[in-house]
Amino acid sequence: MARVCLMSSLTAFTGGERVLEVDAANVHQLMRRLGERFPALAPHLDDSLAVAIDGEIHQDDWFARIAPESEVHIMPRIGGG
Amino acid sequence: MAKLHITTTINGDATEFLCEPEQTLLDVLRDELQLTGSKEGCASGDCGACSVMLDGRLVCACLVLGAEAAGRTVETIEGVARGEELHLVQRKFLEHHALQCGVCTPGFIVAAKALLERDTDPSETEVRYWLAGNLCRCTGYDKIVRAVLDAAAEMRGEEAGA
Amino acid sequence: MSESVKGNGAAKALRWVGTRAARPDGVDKVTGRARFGADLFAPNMLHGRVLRSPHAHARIVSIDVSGAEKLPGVKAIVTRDDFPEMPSEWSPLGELIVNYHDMTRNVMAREKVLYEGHPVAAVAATSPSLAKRALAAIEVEYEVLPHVLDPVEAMRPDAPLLHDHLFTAGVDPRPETPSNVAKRVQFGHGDVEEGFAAADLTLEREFDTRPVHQGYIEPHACLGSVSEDGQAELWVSTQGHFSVRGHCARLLGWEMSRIRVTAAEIGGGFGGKTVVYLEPLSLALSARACQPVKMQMTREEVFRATGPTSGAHVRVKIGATRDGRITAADAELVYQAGAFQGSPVQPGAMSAFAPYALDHVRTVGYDVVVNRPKVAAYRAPGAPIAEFAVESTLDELARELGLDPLELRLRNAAREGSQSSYGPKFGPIGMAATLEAAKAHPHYHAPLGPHQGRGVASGFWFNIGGETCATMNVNEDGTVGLMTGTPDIGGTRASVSMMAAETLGIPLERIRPIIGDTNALGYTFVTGGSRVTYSSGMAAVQAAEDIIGQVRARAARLWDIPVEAVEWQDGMVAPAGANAGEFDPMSLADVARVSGKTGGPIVGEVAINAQGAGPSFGTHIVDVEIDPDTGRVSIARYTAIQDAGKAVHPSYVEGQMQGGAVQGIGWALNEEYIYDEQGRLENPGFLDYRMPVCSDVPMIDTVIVEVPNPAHPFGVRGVGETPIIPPMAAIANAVEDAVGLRFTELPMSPPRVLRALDEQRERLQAQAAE
Amino acid sequence: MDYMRFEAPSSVDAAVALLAEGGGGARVLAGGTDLLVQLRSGMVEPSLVVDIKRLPEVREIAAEDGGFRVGAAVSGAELGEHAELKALWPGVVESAELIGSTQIQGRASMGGNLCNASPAADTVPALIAARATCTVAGPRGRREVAVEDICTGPGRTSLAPGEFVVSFHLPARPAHSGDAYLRFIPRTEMDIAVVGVGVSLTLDLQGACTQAEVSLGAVAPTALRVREAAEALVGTRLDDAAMEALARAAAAACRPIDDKRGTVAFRTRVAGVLAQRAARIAADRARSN
Repeated sequence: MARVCLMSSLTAFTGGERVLEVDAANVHQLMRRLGERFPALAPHLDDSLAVAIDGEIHQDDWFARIAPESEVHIMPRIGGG
Repeated sequence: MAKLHITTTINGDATEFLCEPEQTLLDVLRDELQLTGSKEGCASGDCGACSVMLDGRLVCACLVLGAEAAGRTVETIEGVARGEELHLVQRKFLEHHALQCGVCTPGFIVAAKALLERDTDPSETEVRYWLAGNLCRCTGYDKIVRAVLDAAAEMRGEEAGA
Repeated sequence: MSESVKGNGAAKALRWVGTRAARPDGVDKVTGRARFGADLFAPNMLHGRVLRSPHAHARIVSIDVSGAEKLPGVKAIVTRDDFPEMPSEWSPLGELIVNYHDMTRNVMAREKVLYEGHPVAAVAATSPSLAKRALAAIEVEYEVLPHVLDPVEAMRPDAPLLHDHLFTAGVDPRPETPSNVAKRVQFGHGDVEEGFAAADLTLEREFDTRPVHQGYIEPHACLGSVSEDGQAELWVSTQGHFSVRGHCARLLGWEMSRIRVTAAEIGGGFGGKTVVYLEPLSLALSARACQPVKMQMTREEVFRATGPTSGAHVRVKIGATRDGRITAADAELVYQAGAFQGSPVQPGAMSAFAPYALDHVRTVGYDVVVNRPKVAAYRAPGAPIAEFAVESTLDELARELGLDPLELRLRNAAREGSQSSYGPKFGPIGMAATLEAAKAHPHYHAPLGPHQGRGVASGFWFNIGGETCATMNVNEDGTVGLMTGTPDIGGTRASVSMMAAETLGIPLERIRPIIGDTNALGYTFVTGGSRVTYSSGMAAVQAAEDIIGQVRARAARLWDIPVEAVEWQDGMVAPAGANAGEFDPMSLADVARVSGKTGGPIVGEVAINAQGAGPSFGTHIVDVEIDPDTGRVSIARYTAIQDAGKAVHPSYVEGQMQGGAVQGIGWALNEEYIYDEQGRLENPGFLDYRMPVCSDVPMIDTVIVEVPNPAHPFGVRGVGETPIIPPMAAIANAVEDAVGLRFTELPMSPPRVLRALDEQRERLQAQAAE
Repeated sequence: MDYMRFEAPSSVDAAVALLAEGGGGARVLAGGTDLLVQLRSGMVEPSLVVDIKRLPEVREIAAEDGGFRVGAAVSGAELGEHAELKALWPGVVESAELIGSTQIQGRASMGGNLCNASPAADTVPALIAARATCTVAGPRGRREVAVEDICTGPGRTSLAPGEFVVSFHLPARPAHSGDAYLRFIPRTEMDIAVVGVGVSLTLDLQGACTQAEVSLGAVAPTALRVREAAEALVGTRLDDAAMEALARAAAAACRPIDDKRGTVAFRTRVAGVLAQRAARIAADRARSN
């Protein structure tokens, strides 16, 4: 089970839960499972997010692999100038 | 409205053009003659991207009316290289990587060439003040100043050898 | 002076990567041949111009174009009626998420004008002077409304409201009334109250910054051409022509395949050319007139109507123990977004404390709309403001603790494995390495003259990867055409080609790089986020590897041996040893010559979504000199230190550091927007919007630190954005060192500095009198 | 709006005739560095532009009565290259050389700088301190006018319709005289003066100041000739007390505005500082000649 940390603005849709254990092998599965577990969260798991897996930030990468011992952070996506 | 018929010399070539009285020399170079090496960054003389030589003086083409060019000589960035041979200043800009986006580069080269034609031994401060009317937002000026100082050094070296 | 500090990177001998090779577009740019946005012409071309609002905030009662339509030579006019209404939905654009409901209104005002310079109509005519006359013949009736420019004022309940439908997102429960606060964001971990309770010393300071413009020298320009059958071509100066295509298609309601966008050479962007302004107007006008329409902004229009970055109000609170361990860090950031939501407060809040390893950290940000042009990305969007506030407060903390400011930073520096203030743990990073390099630098120990002071500050930026394509065509003679989709804004055709040459083992001159148009290769994200050398480099390397695989396969078939028995060495295929067979090695040219007979042209194609961009850290040292009687702050010496991962082309890495530092110097000392009482910009030109000129700055010394990014084949990190972050705080810290005054408001312009110096003198005299 | 007409006459009389005919819609084009910016921005929409640079008289620098006559359209760069003029009136020349960039220097002229009538014009305080006069040509012939009498307010001059400035006269001066012009700008170059100060003075053999003129720019609707500031210097050896008095008098004369370029407080304060600095430079020059 990966350890998943949500950015604070999303905790409003998880009843305040910020750190979760989720069984997912990639980002796509992770997002689906989170949406199933917290239906209110589902509409917010959108293009505006990025996922950091063990420190490496992935944007728009549904099939990025998540290992059982991975630490995953859900955060805003980043752009630049 | 009747356009003005102007006869002038640009980069050594006798040139004729028609222009509206309001058109600047920069408008004429770019829009009528398609000499687009001179750039419009501000149209107010504050950025130097349209630097050209008018009767041997460095000016902003945006602050000269096209009609004023009658009977005068204009040199633009397009006339700086001789055939295949780049001017020393152009070569030094490349060697020192003194450009990033490159839009200010033609103005800097025309201005730096004008400096070195007057003075082949300028100090860093003199180079910086001479070029203060040429804005560059990419490079922080460091490599531009180095390129000009190096061009001056090479010029002096050539003179010593001649 | 420039130097380089090696990290722990593998010391594999490289032939091209790490050299200062000539750039392929160099000669075109020193001869004036390069074609930028305004340098394009088309047969039968019209000239477009935009009519703009003279008011900061007004309802548009009516627009009458009939007078203009009657003028001879006027071929097309468009207004709000020519653009479809758009739903309020979100789409990514850089780090800013775009709402087309807002974007269509920014491109052409609908119900209201929301800032001075807001477009209300556009015309196309047979000459620029006719187009100008046509604008004067358009009659617009406005009902002027009260306006608000300052973000803190705009947050008040009685402030003039810009949008009736804007309800603050990110607060629970959702507000019942609309406001100018578009969004609240929060980041951090731990418990800051617990952290502050453990502090021996806590400092709280407030900071104000003004909007500053990217200041690219080339104004926005494009040329749109729509034929009678609806096929559209657009040539444009942009950081991302694929984004331009996407936005134009959406705003015009056209299918993407109708629009082919070609990126012209781009005369600077710094984030400001990631959005559309003229492009949809030129296409709409051209579709009307069935003639090409060229549009270019004046410098005044650039200032009045294109996006600067936010002005902001920031509160920072930091607690520390006596030995300089930060126990808690807290910040509240209010950023103005301009007329439509989407300030960079989110990345600002995420990056504020990112250089440090903290147990208890919290940042809260507010995105606030005001009657100014909509902000656009500007070099590390959001971070310079937030980190200016934090790095200034840290300097005071060091002073109070009696610690060297670099030492305080070293004691708290984020390192590999530290949890970042925005969430994830860092991989290998160079924050501490830049601090050590600063400490060891002679500049840090050089004596100071009278009225001089020295300051340091650090900076962090994320860097990004993203969708990226590359195509590599091996020509019949073995030379290579390399096509990428990221407009080259500062020499990346050189750095990307160098990585390709390195991988292929062929001379750099044998590769000719171009930027492909939107039909020539797959979707490629913008040049921005310091991503091009990283992502297009990664794609080019993979395309080269693809070619190597194909060449080995061709050789294997020619030699009739298994492909595993063919090796690639120094740009040649060769049998993998005596057992593989006796064949003369073949060069890429040898294989290319017979490519038609061995299966057809050799083409390497890569389409990736580049992941693993490594964050970049920098530390700057600056000496200032202050004229005590005029308040003028001069930069006496400057050194920029940064982790580049691997400097593919060190000259262009230095150039990014130098250019970023000087933009930061401008931000610190003189650049600001000045508005009059009616909300009209008073300094829309380079005369009074004071960017640094050549004589304002010294040489910018650089030190490149290289802590390789493991995710990139050559260890590359982005370098373009980080260097604009440290200068403002470094200069404020240096001013404090010189004269004992802390400036929390930017710019530190002479009137502001002189007033503070005079007040200080009065205080000292009063004390002496007592 | 009507289309603009462009003329480049070759005699002063022809220029006067054109300007008289053009009336209020006519503009003189000297260096063009202000006029073209105003044209482009739509600030002015003249019906006629008269380029005076084809008139030989306005392009020459000639010795006259121990001083110099300088054509109104002589560019800043040409002034800077004239060694004798620079030796006699270094402050005036440096005021012209401070206008804009090298590129602007190739065009901008004292005539244009004066007649544009900006309160912040750099050459005007230096010319006033130099007691310079100018020759004005017009439908009723020529007249010689003190430079300080030309500008009457921002953008306004005392020139009658059809009149234009042909040349300036910089007078001869006694030994041990010197002048200087200093201005404050936020950057090192490319800005409009926030404060400008011209000082001209003469010392006797003992180093006492026998004559002085002080003029301030950018602190009032027109450049000011500040007699009280000059009086603070005359009869002194330019000691600290005199310098303090100079700064006080300069500050007291200021009637500036708050605008995008500076505040009232800043301008007033810096006027005193720059007056002292300019006076010191002028005195150093006076001592060395």
